[in-house]
Amino acid sequence: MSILVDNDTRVVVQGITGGEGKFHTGQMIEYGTNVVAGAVPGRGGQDVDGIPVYDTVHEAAREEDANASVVFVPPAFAADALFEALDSPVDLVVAITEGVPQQDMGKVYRKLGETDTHLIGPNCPGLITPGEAKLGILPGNIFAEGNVGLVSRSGTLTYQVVDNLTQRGIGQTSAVGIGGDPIIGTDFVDALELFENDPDTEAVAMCGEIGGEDEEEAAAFIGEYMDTPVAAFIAGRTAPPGKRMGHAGAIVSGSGTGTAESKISALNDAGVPVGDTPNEVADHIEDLL
Amino acid sequence: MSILVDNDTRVVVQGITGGEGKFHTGQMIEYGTNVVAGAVPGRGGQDVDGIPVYDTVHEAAREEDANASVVFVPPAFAADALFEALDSPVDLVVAITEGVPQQDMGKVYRKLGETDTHLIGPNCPGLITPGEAKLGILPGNIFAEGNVGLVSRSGTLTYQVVDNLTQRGIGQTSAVGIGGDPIIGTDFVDALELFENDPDTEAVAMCGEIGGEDEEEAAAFIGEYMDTPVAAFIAGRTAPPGKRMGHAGAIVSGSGTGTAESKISALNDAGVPVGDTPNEVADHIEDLL
Amino acid sequence: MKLHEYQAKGVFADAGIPVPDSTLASTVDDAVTAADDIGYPVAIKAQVQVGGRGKAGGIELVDDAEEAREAADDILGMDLKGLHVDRVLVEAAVDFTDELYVGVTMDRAEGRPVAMVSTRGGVNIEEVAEEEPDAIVREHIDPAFGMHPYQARKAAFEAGIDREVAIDAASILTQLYELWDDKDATEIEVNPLMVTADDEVIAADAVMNIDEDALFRHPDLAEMEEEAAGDDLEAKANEYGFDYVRLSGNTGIIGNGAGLVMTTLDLVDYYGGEPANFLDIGGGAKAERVTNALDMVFSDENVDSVVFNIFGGITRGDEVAMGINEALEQFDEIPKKVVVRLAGTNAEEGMEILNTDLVTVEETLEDAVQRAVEYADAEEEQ
Amino acid sequence: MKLHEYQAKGVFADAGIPVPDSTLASTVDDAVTAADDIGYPVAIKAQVQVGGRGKAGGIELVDDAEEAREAADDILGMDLKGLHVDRVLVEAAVDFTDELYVGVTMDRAEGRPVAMVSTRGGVNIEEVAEEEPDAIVREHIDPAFGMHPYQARKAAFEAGIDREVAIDAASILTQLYELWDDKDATEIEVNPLMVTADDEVIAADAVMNIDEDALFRHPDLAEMEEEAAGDDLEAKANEYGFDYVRLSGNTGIIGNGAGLVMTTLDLVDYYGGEPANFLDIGGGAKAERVTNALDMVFSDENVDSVVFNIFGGITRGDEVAMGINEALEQFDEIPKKVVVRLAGTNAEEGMEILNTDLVTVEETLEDAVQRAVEYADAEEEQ
Repeated sequence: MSILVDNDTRVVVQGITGGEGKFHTGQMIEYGTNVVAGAVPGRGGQDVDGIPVYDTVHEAAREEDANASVVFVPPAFAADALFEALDSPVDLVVAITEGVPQQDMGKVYRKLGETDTHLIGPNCPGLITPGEAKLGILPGNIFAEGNVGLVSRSGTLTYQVVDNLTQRGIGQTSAVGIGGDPIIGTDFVDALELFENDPDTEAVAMCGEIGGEDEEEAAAFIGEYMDTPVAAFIAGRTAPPGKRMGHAGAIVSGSGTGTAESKISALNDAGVPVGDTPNEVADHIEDLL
Repeated sequence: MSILVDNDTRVVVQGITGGEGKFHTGQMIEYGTNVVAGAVPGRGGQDVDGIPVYDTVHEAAREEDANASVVFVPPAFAADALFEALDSPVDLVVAITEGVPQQDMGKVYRKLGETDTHLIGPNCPGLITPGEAKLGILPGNIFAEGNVGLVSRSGTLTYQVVDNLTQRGIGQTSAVGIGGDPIIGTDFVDALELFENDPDTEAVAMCGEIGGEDEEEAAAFIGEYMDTPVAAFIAGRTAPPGKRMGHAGAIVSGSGTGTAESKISALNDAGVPVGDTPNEVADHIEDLL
Repeated sequence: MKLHEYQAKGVFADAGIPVPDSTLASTVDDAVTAADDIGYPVAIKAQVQVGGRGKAGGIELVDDAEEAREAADDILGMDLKGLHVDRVLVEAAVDFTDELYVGVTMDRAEGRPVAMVSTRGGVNIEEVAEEEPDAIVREHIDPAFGMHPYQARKAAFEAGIDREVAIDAASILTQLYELWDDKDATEIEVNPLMVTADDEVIAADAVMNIDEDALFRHPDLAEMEEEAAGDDLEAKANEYGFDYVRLSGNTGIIGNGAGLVMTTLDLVDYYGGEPANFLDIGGGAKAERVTNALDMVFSDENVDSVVFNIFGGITRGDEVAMGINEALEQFDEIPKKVVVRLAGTNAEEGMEILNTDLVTVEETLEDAVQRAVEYADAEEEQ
Repeated sequence: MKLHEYQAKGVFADAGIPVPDSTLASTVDDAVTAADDIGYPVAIKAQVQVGGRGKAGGIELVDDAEEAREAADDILGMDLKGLHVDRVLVEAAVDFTDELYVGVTMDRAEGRPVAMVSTRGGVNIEEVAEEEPDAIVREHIDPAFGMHPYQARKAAFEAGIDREVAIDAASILTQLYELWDDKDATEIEVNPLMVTADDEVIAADAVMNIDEDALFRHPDLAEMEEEAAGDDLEAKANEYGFDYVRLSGNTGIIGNGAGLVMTTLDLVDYYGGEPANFLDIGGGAKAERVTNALDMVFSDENVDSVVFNIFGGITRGDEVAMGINEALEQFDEIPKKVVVRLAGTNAEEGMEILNTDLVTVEETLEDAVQRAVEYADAEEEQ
């Protein structure tokens, strides 16, 4: 079992003819992902490495029975691409694009609430169910099949934690990089709920970071609703307040919330061990299994 | 029994300090309607004939437990007033205002779909439950308590039909003027459904007119779902195609739908007798009771 | 409010939508000069608000100055479906390979806008809609979000527009929606949207209807509002602020409320008469409005009798009665027989006030209409 | 991107929001001339991007030319919380009876904008938010519809603004929301919004943060983007396109991905070191970016050692290794010890390529950080 993606996921790649889109389509296919179509306006009728390209996502979804989309469209056009995917409609949209304007995402998020589609991202590495399918840019080789779920706001930090797990023989059911932007589709709580309901996931590793209150909300959710044990890591303990560190998300306001301290204590209160290093998270997971 | 309004309806009047708002507030109170507040920005703290005025509908609804609003606000500000009422939130909004821009109503209608509020109008005379309450500008004296429901797209035509009914001793449970604009809140089908579910309503008189396809949809609804008998009148049999007759609604396009013929035959097919004159509608209702 | 073609094209051009070069002319000489400046071939197009101008001879394509003069001379001053042509648009003729249709309108049944695209442009689109509904692609728009660019592309591709042209056509559709939204249009249509040999698109015609209820926020468009062309009575109604439609019968009709006035028309017909007009004086009719309404109906030479049907709600019967008395007392001789029926608020008081030397009073709608039809028939026979 | 006060006020004025008369000056003479022109009293305000300018002596209120000269002389050239003041805004002082707060920002937790109104303007609003949360009224806005005028009125009345002023304050809030929306702002704040004796409102301060990701559609605002004030290294980072934050420690940090770089900082701290900076080189790091990153960290005189931590996803370990070799080979002597740790895509190939004469290679994140901290400590002791 797994969450959100598996062997039955049929992917349309929006922006398949661009540099990143093309490269990662190849990577996804190589991993075994069932990429069935591309969608690029005006490029219908072409193909990319044998994958047929359509002018619209609707046509791609209709002709190739696609049920998921991965979006590599440049930021200026990303919101339109997301609205198109939501309307097509596919069940899952993974937005890799970094730098989507915040107000554009506000509108997408508003629309998302009226649909049943799961949106991952934007500004995320995507998600993977080891051995079945990966949607996005995660390096497939560090993952292994297993019984630990992983959810993270950060890309390379995810890889670090996964590597620590895989190195000691702990595989993953699915791993989801939810992205570090201020407004994202699937958040920690959504992903944790999916893992809680996945019978094969026996523990969840969660990588948070400073900024926002998503980790605090996740802690509340875990405390109240989860039987599956969770271990966590929070990046940014040493970040000074008021400084923007890369992600728009990773900024701490002066007041009490959003700090690493507040997140760690909320998680601890919910019974979640928080590692001091990524490797310690793997230690905790090992203990929990 | 009745639909939508009764003795428990507590009304806030938006635009109570304007000429029409003030006059009809007096009329409503005289009829026995429970008008509990007015709302006019900047006029909070004043009163109109002893009715306290608040700056916002929210405050009026909160302070006076209002559950319905009647809107007499000028057309340029009407959409804002309707959004305010929908958000306040009251259960029923009656928009008397004539001349609300069509695109404004398109947005209001979009929002309406996300609420549980009933909107009557705009550009309508309002609604009445004889002997209990009237919300709007209908002349109370022509109505009588009874067991016939009435729904109409037109104001004065409603009065004509009601008069024909009352004159022969047939009273009404409730009468609703849904308004003649192209985009309205409660439509024929909504009102018919309410009457169908009202145990005291034993027959319904429906006054339609040319333009749009609401009467055709109503006919389909009656044929499929209604046990309560309906008699109808359709105005505009002699209207030439392509001419706008007063209401934005009362315009027939060149093609088959929207004509009086199409509406009358749809109603007849649903078993609804259609009178040639308003008085004939009263005849039909008499037969149906 | 329907804009003239030249006005709509001006709005289009301001919004960056490609339109052919053109000049408005009201004399033959100006038209020829304009045609010379633009360069031949040009189209000379009558600027009147009727459909099917081309078939009716209101559009001519000319290749030189001589033909231009002839065409302008033909068209200027002509009577086109009852309307006098006093201006022509002189416009560069577009060399096209394809004709598309694009439009945006309000879908009343859905309560939201709909964009429409078809490759069957250049013909009567209503006929296409009836005979081949699938030839027109419809894309509904969420008024909360406006039209997303993908929706325009989707409509263009699904309509089967050539891939080389589809994205440009979609951009035009997006611009049209924005205009529709910005200008409070009820309808915008380009038919045909011409495709040139080098795959460019250009709006060869332009239809734009503006919501009159929204003109208060568009002073520029309000300025374009002209008197209703052709019928002096409709121009007068506009001035008085009445909803008025002139018809061909001889029984004049005045009432309050569109539904009731339409019903009165229907009853005139039902009792064997012929309605001369639709005239809704609206709510609250004071003496001046009554006077104006009678003036309008009396001015119609076809009218042989008048039925004045008021059901008072806001409108009070006694006020209307006083208005009718005042209005009719101004005449030495009342030109047509007037039948009055008052009901509703203060109707009894009104009936008592009415001067029965001036008008015939009836109690019911049916009686009033029958009486007016009788009067009209009698007058007709004389 | 945070606009300077004078820039934000320019944007406000263009949008019709009332602001006091003002002139920007960069010399004492210009400041005095401006003050004379505006008329006393005026405020002389340092134009630097720090909070609490007033308390720190960056704002002075003056009554005549002499005082203006003194104040301008004080403020121009001063060091305000580490930033050099090279411009002042000379602004008409507003005679106020009340100070309000109005603002619009994105509520991340809700994913939609929120408008805020308080009668507690003129003070640190964060403190008010913490101590008296109910003193700030919050009105969430549906991004699909934008802010309805009633929402602004509701917020103003619920905040308890005097009835005479509330509607004007609400209009300003509506305008602020429109600016927020039009300009892709992430935050707009007016604190204080001053109320004058005759119940007019005027924006006495202006904070406006723009979404850098949206600058592509605002060329006018992009032009206002200045180099980050004060710190030469941050200006350089901006130029290179790095996310960089300078800190006070001595262990330099370079990595890919914000989360991983933050984690590296945390580990430096965890193992007893002190991070000198945050530097995220992003994805796909080619040789030039590696060179630039090393150049940046080496330029920081506080740095005693560097840890270079890459987990390859898109970024390939062999490319990074080549970049590091190339960059370091340019030095006759490498200025600081560099510890490299490569993992993920092509990490093994990268490790093999790395020139171990130039760098220390470690296999795990923990080892790499500990080694770098050791090097930094050793360097420090010398």
